[in-house]
Amino acid sequence: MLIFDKSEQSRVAKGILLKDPVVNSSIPNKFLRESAPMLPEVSELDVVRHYTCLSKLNYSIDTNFYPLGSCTMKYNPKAAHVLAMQPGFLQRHPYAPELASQGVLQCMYELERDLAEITGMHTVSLSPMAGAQGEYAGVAMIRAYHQAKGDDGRTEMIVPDAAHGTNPATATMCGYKVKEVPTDDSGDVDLEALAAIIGPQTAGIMLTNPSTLGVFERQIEKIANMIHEVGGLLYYDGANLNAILGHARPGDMGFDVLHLNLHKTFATPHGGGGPGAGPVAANERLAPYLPTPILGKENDHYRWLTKDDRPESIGQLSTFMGNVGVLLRAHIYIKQLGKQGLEEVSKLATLNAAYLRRRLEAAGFELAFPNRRASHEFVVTMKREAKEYGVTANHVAKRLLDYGFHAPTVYFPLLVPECLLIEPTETESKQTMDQFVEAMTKILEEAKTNPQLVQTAPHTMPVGRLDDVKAAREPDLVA
Amino acid sequence: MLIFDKSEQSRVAKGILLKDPVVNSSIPNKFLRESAPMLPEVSELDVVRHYTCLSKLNYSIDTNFYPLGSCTMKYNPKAAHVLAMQPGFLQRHPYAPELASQGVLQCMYELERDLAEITGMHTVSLSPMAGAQGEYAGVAMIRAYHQAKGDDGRTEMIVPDAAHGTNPATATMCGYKVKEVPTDDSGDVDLEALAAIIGPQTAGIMLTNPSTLGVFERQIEKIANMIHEVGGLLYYDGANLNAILGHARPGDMGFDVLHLNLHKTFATPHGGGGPGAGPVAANERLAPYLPTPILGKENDHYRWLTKDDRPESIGQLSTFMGNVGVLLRAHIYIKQLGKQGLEEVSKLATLNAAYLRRRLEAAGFELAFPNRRASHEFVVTMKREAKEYGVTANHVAKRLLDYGFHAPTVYFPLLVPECLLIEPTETESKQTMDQFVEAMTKILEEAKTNPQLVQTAPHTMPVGRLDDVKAAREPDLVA
Amino acid sequence: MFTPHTNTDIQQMLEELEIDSIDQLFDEIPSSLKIEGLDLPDPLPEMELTRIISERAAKDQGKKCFIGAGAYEHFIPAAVWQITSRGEYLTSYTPYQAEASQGSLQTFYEYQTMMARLMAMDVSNASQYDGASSLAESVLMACRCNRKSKSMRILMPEAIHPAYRKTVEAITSPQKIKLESVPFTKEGGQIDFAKLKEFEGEDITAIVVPQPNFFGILEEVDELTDWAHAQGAIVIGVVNPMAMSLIKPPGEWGQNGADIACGEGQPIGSPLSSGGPYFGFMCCREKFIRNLPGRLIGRTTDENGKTGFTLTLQAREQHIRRAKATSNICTNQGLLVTAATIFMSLLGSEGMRRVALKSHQNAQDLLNKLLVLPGVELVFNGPFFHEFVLRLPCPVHEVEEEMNKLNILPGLSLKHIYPEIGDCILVCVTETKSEFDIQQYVEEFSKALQGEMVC
Amino acid sequence: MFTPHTNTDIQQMLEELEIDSIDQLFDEIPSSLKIEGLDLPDPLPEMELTRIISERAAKDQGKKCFIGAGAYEHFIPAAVWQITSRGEYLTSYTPYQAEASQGSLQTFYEYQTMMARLMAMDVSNASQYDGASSLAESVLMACRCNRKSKSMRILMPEAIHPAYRKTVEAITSPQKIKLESVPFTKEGGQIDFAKLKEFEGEDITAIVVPQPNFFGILEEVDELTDWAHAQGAIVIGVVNPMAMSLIKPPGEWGQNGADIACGEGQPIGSPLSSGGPYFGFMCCREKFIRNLPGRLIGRTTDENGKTGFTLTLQAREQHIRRAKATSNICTNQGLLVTAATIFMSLLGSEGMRRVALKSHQNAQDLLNKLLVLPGVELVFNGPFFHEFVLRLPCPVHEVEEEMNKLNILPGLSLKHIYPEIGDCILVCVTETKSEFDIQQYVEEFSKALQGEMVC
Ligand SMILES: Cc1ncc(COP(=O)(O)O)c(C=O)c1O
Ligand SMILES: Cc1ncc(COP(=O)(O)O)c(C=O)c1O
Repeated sequence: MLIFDKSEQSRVAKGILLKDPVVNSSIPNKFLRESAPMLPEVSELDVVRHYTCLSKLNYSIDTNFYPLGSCTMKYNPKAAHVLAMQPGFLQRHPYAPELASQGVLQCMYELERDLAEITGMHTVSLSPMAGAQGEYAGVAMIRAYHQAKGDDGRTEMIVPDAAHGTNPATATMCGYKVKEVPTDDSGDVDLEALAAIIGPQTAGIMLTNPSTLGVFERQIEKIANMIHEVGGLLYYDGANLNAILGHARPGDMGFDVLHLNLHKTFATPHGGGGPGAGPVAANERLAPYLPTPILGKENDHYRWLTKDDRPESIGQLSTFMGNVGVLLRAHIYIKQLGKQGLEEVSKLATLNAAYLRRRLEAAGFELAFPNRRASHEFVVTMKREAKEYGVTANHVAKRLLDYGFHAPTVYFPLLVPECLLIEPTETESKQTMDQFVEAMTKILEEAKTNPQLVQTAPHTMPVGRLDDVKAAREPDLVA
Repeated sequence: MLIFDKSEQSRVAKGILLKDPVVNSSIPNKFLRESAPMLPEVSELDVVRHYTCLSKLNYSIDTNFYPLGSCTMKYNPKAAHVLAMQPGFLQRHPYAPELASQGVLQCMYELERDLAEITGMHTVSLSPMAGAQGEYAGVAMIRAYHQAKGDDGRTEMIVPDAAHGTNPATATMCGYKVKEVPTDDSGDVDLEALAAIIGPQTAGIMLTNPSTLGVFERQIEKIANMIHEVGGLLYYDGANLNAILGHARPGDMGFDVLHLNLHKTFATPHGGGGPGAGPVAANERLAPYLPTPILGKENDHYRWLTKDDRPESIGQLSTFMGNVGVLLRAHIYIKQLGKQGLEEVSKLATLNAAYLRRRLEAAGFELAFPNRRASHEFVVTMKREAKEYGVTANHVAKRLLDYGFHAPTVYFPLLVPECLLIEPTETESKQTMDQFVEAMTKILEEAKTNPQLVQTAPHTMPVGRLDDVKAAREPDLVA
Repeated sequence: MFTPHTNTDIQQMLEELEIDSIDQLFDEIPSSLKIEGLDLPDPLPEMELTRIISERAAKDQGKKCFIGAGAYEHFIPAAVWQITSRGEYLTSYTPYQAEASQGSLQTFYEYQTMMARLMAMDVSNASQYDGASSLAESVLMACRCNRKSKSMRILMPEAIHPAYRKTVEAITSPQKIKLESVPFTKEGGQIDFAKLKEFEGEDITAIVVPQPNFFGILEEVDELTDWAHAQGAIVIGVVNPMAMSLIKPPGEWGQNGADIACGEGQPIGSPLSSGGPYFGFMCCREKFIRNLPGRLIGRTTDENGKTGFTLTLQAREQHIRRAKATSNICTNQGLLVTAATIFMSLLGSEGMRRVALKSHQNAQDLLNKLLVLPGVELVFNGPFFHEFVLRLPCPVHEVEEEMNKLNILPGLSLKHIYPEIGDCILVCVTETKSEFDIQQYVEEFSKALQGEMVC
Repeated sequence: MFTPHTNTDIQQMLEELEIDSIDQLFDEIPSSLKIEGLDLPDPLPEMELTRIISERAAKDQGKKCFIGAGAYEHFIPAAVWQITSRGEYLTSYTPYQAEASQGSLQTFYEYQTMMARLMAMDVSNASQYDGASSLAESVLMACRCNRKSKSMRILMPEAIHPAYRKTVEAITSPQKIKLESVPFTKEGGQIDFAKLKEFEGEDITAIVVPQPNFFGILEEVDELTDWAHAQGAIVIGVVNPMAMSLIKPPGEWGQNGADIACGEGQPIGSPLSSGGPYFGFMCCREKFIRNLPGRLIGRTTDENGKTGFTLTLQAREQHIRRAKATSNICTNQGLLVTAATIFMSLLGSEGMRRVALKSHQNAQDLLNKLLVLPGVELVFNGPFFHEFVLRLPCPVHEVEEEMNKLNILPGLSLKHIYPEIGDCILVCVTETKSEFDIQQYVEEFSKALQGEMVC
């Protein structure tokens, strides 16, 4: 039932309603709305009950194991949420004077410095509001750099076939032609193919390392040399930083600019689809182009640097200074984990992935890259099961829901057929993973003995398999 | 699965653990514990997930209609919760100096005054921590009053057969012999029977009005006279104040002392079984005996009055000053509703009960007191269905759970066989009650056509009907 | 810190993997790239962390804020964030697995419905990042939608929020879009129609119409919309959603309504929070759906005919269409949308109308009281919503500094933002300000003025 | 304010009832009793309410608290109240309908288990109101349990929390129970064994043994327990649960352990909150179960053999046994128990031990630094947990007032509570105090002393 179905004409949440102001408005009639919008007319209890009950229909980290590859669904500390929700932070206006804002600005400044250290980069701008906007910033910086050098012939951005969809989409938004480079059989970028497409037209390359195939790009130094030699620049998609935190740094690998998904590696909650935060970090060469605002510190006074301070900046990507509430949570997370805690993250995220991969392999699942080390995630392919039993990756995903587990990412990366991209993260225990293996083993058994059971899953969710085709063909987007 | 089943030896929530203090304790060994208690050894995520998932197994006001008679399960305002959870309130030590506590003390003082106005009483003590402790305070005050007058022969407390179990239990705790007075056919106290048992041995009577039968005791003035004439006093159990708030006051009816359940009429949440608060209010005669502490106000300074200020007090019933956090929520509720809001409570609580009663009667349910007005609750008896179809009140209650409704109170009051005590409260809408009637109608139909379905309910809950006999016979209270 | 592993767990896992140490798992990383560790401070137990962060939060607390300028302090009922913070909303991912995400999906569907109704538009997406970026995406979308126009010229009023203009520039410039400035009138503070007319007959892809504009002034949206449509331009309305149950919504502008409505969702349920997270909203006419960026939730049925909700029209999006997507947006602002949905449900149309009206009247009230002070002048005479621009008889920053000392933030100085109108201040009053607050403002403002004038 | 009724609803309901006005529903109330209405202020919208209440809360905020005396400031991890405040825990009733209450029931069962283990006792109930009332109920229970004793005489140490003694008096006096005072030694601050011996051979129903006692001093629980058992008395331990993963628990006292353990649950998960809501806990040996007051949750099975939880042994309780119940308690402190269960799960035994030890060491540290100051003396030389009593070279209240000005609450003055030991102060330090806090205390204390001595 929709909230609108619970509406009764002229019902209101009386406890919230302001006293009716004496109508004495100086606004001429022609500017006014004629009839009221049909928003819900419900009581406070209606609202509380409706949305409390709705929320219970979700799987979430707080209730379920969520091995969604590339998304790093790790535990979101309650302390970070509670501390970031303090009135001092929530009530601050973005244009409050800096003198009255040193508390939050100090947090932001320290976050910038910590992220620079973590990535091996020179300067950080916190403003992008998600990974994709961070990508936009980074690629726009590459563009600005070439333009500043008068290097106008660079019209192509190279993106591996394994890349996340935001990478090519971003390159397009920045006006580049996307050149796809294939992956070789071992999961690395095909260097020959790469060599064949780079040249003076190359603006740069967008890479994730480890890649979305769950393997570390071993030739990264070579790739960096190749790109730099033809005058291109390297963009690092930081969505997978959880794999190498404290072990290796993109800055050392030769990347010139990158974004980080604070809502992944730095444990800020995903909120059912955001808010995230996608800070960008750049080496000295690209730092001048970073989007504004950026924090400066002068004699223990923190202040925002703007376009005046940073004339070469690509400009501003949000009304104010990005998703400060998200940034605060990441800052709190970094402070709580500290050096040792952060180094442990990638260690145990990697150990968990390797362990889960090994156990699933032993249970009969086919690995996409059996001869490689798993990073913090790994790819399983259901190619064989799809062919033999008609049980696809999507079927397995849906069936997992019946066992109380959120599904892994399916059909991404695109180049592996019928794939499941599985990322347990470091905050899950061996015991939880063992239970997951048990469920997967049962599902494999079911695929063999009772494929229909798997094909028609889920059977225990609030709704059965939904008709996506109908949804797209007759779009019903508004009640 | 218990949290203990998720334990792994030496697992800890590392983010919370303090650094290990250098062991340098001056406490001699013989005072120390030898082996650690087996508390859970789990991660923070384990804890969050375990208790989040557990909570989802509960019915609650935030998720379900909860027509539990005598319990007044109304909406618990989120604002009251959030405001009462502010650091200024939570962090205050009970022995913080009064000068540093005027904020909370002002709230408490205003609450005392408001409750005095609402009940028509002279003085209020906020300290009792639930209804039953309020009862204890009140009856102990009656005892103290008689003792102060040297009136030692009063050994009996009169309690109607319809009374809540806490009434007789309290009288016993206070050293009284309980005399039960029966109810007449119309639901009022049987005055002849009452006349027959009162006399110089009568310490007082404990009454709820409206009674737990959901009817207003029409003879209350006569009863008051009768009791006062023999030298007894009248105790008012305020659990049902929601029915008369702003319409009539116990103080005007002739009651000498009463308690209120703030977790009922004043909307503080029940918390799965407390905390509540059971302030006591007394007329001038009994006021001196009220438990301490009580708030005083002198030149705009609020201060706690103690036994020194109130030498005749029955003393202290809690370590500090009662459940202040609950009292705050009730204070906030009263401030938000104000005069008009509070008067509306009883009006609409009564209208809801009358409407629901009428609709259930029309649907074929038998009312216990068909010729009376319903107060804010009413009694249905399943006597007929129990006899004809073997479907008892308890069966209906369990079956309602399958329809998403919490069950009404069953088998209370004791004098009505196979009864359901139904209290919708004022915060539920006509629409919700209509849905409830629909479910009840279906269940009645089921009782006739498929009684086994009802008898073996619930069928959709996390567990089926539990074996209470086994639970009591082989008590398993500790894992 | 949040890892559950015991030494035994690690030992067992290493055995399963037949390796001796976790470090071996990193052996594909070239040794030249391995670092010794990070130069960061030691971990802090939650207790110490709490002390440090709370001290910082407390530092910035307790200001009475009369700054608006795109971020507005409105009262948010307690229920909004109590429910929004439930783990099931807070810690779930984008609802790719529809069957396990009906909570968020239905909430977003309800949001789309409320937003479309509030804007009187056909459809709404499930959010953009914030107001400025939603305008940038709207401009890009308009260029995709307006097939007849080739110019990629966008008329952009100077009285739009300057940060919006900058963001649009930064996001649209690679795509050869040209922003043409349209000045405001000196007197009214509204789009200068005479200047606008100069574009008549030219190829204009779209016009951006703010309501109210950055100065708080209401634009003549009906005339502007009809004029633009006559030119074949798409009309993009940028509006304050809190105003929309009082003020005419984009779908009702002129003869045919605006084509795209977007703006900052912050006023309806997001705390000020130093500027974010907020959410951008974006609505359009039915026919433009397939050009809309961002998530869309559709209502559909399962195999038993039961109603359910799912992400739909994903062929617009980057994870399907990649380089050809309508936008690169992926993660959006779902949680803020959840809060907004609950906020709108609680207030309803009448509740929001009262907030809007009370804000307007509070602003009018403060203005009236300030105009009595010698030398204080209202800069624009156009009708306003809840913000207005004043010229003072002394430098704005001096008054600001005096009032800041008393924890009052009197408004935003426009000196550097709109030097053309001189040293002015943009003042906002919402329903959160009591009579006392307004009186206090007047008194301290007046004192500050006198103090300055004496010097 | 929270009623959903529209006028149409009311009209329809009245029609269904065939009456004209709601007032008719009240026609059984004698008109002599009807009132005109209440003399109370008008309603406040949530926004104004929030302003007023928040101002009051802010007034009392920001004290550094070194007062203990039965209520202890410990750090509570954020997860505790985030989970406890979930609507399903917060707004459910006592779990009478077991099948719809498995969440609370299992939580309480886990609590009973943790508490029994922490106290090293066989069983625990699901809570009492608070520490003092749990002691009162323990005394009543001891009288029911000790069938051999007829005297109803209870040995009550003078060094028990004075409010506990008063509460026990108020609650047990109607039942002819006699509390016999047992003094403490002037030097050690512990129960005076010599005085205790005077009761040897007499009919004593029970003895109350606090650990630590009100002065923070650890009692010789082993000797006391064995002595009492030799007298045929029941031993009631009143202990601080936070101390129990460090300090020997009641179940391990002496040869056979205490018989009943009770106390204040506040230190494990309840905020200070001006004294409540807290929760009392109560544990006992198996054989006394049927004399235990309060709710008990039992593990059982459903018809399919599935494990479930339910209220059990209800024949002890007022709603079944009425006048013959073990107690009148009904509503208890379920929510605080939920918080305590989550708290204990998060900290675990090691976490609690570290908190206890850190508190002890902080107290020791502050004490050492204060003893250096001229004229400051430690009153008792018995071993202490995290509280100690000092005698000052000047009136306590003067030091108190000076330090209060700096938002430090230096401790509780014992002048009126224990006049026999003179003008002393009871100081508590927990793990929440940093080195800086302790240093600041010492400095301000020392300044205050000097200030006073000069006068
Ligand atoms: C590899 C990769 N790159 C980029 C992104 C885009 O990040 P965001 O969703 O924050 O825009 C994601 C997240 O989905 C990702 O997994
Ligand atoms: C009529 C009546 N009296 C007394 C009580 C006891 O109140 P409490 O549970 O707060 O102790 C109740 C509540 O259950 C009740 O319904």
